[in-house]
Amino acid sequence: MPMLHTVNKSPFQTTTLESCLRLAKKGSAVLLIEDAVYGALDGTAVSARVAKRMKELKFYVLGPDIAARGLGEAKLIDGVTVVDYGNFVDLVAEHDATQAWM
Amino acid sequence: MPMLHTVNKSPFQTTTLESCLRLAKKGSAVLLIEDAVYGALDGTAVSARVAKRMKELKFYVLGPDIAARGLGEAKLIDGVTVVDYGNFVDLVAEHDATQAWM
Amino acid sequence: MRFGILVNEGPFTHQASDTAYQFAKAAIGKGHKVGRVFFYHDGVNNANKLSEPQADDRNLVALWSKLGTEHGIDLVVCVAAAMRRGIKDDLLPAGFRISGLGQLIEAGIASDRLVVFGD
Amino acid sequence: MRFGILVNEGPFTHQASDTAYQFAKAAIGKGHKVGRVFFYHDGVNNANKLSEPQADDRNLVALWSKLGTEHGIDLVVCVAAAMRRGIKDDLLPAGFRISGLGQLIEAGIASDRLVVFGD
Amino acid sequence: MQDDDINTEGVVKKFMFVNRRAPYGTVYALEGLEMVLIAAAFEQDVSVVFMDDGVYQLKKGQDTKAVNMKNFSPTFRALDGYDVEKLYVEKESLEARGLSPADLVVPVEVLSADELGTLMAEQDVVMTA
Amino acid sequence: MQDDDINTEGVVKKFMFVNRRAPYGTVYALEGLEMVLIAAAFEQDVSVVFMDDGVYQLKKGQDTKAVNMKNFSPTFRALDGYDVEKLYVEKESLEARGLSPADLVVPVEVLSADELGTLMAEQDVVMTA
Repeated sequence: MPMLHTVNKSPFQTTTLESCLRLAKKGSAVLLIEDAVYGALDGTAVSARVAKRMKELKFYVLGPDIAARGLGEAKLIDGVTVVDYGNFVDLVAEHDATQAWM
Repeated sequence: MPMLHTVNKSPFQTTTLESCLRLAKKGSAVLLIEDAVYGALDGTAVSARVAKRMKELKFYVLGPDIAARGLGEAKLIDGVTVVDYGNFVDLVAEHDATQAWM
Repeated sequence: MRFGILVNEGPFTHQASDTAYQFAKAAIGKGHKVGRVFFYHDGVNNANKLSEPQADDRNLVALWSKLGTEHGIDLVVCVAAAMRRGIKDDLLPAGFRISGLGQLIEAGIASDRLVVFGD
Repeated sequence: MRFGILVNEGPFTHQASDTAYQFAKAAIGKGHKVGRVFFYHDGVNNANKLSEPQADDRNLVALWSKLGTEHGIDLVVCVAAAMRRGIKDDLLPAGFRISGLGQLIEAGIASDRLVVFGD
Repeated sequence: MQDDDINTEGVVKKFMFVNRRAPYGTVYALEGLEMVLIAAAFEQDVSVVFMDDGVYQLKKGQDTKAVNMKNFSPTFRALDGYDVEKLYVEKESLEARGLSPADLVVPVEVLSADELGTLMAEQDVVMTA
Repeated sequence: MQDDDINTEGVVKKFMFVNRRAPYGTVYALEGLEMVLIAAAFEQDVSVVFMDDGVYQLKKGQDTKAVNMKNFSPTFRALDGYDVEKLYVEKESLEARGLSPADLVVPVEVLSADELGTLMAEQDVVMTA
């Protein structure tokens, strides 16, 4: 399987997510963790960044980080899958390599 | 004198400079230090951020940080003043308060 | 599967150490082997046993130490990064050791997957 | 004029401690008084005397200690932030002391200017 | 050594605490809140600003069990008891995140960037974390 | 305790080191370079990427005297001696900063984001700092 990219920075504050999405190849997966989970929310000024690559990349978001930030009930961008730490491990195992965008 | 704003983040990587420039009032000063000195360079994708507020704000950039990053010969945006640590102290003393944008 | 983990930030200031810990625990829970956790940059500050968070907060230093000793994880602190930051042998909790950056590269070679957590 | 300085990051990882040090030195050189430097967040790591950078690198812990003792600057490490990060009295270099966050607010009140350095 | 040659008794300054960071990803939000509480104990004229990702600190419904961290958002509701009543949120930051004041754990005053800039320029001390 | 139950002798993996940070503002650039040197000593197949502000690490003419820090940019010129020959710079990052390869301390291969992404996807281990 192709790469897993993890991103941990808020897309409102840094250009980290943009850099990841500029380089990530079709078919790879992007897991939003820590402050990057804000990038999974629908209806924000940056939602389009994730939405526009939804057809080419598979997007995941870490549920524990979503819950911690009070976003448990928030509407996510269509197609984003919520995962837990165990699924995070599975994603790393299923992909050939992992790259951390920080 | 009005406020002195210091900014220490690269405008290519974070939105810190944008936030500072959104809030800084006409007549105040902005000092670019550390990785924010890249914001003082002419001819980059982000030069316009500083240039467009040049008439309302006074811009300074820390010379030691410019030199460290190999920008001693680089062309700065017209109107940006290069200062040293002593001038940094003077700027803090001359303004009523200092706010650090990080 | 064998995992290697790189932790680039100290406890509390950045979530990196928390996330890495949760990842390591989950990997072990799923029957994987976590061979080595390498602490680099400010990550070396995870190996300061004097750390004493408030009673209602998690103690990351103790958590790593316990996880490492219980599951035979090699917890390695980079010597060069540790020297700079004043992390010496006397400060190390059980299960941690100080060694060279070569241990990180070796973990990259020996592990099926290397996962990086930082700022 | 009387300056207070707040340092929010540790040595080496972020330039904040370097810039704050250069600022303090320049202020003293211009005849100003630096009353207090307060170390908060990871800034408390500037007070670990075990820090031992390479011979050709600057030693920020030693530089702060020297500047503080030579110019009577009150170098205060936040107790709550220090507890979390394992910075205890035994680790403090000369000129540093551990105290409460109130010392920062007091510096804000007593100083003509308070300047913040962080990440 | 102690910097006690200045009598600060009875002096009240305008202290502004500017929060620009999301909670939990870094400790700045939590340790920033501790600064606010102490400033209030010193009976200073305290304003607290939430802008950029700092507005997320006030988001309702935080549940930190699964990340094993302390949920400190209830403390914002206790600020009132410490006489910290000036809580400001930047309108532009709120809107960019699709949030409204109803999403926040405490009542706040929403100010435009322009208004907030004016308030900032009136402060004696601006603390950032 | 030691993780020595795996024989790594003779195993060569593709290691990529991705540098996205400016020098001096943080230590990541310097400590990242130390990782590259060790990987080379282990005779791995090492690629080093400079993108985003990481391209500034290679800027010519660095003079760190006034900031009292160590100028580590000459070390990039020594990488060749460690058999680290695959240095890549992202075209988009370079152009956004108004830089050209002539501004850099070492010869590099300039790749587009698309090409760099392809190279990244071929790696066994990707290290970031």
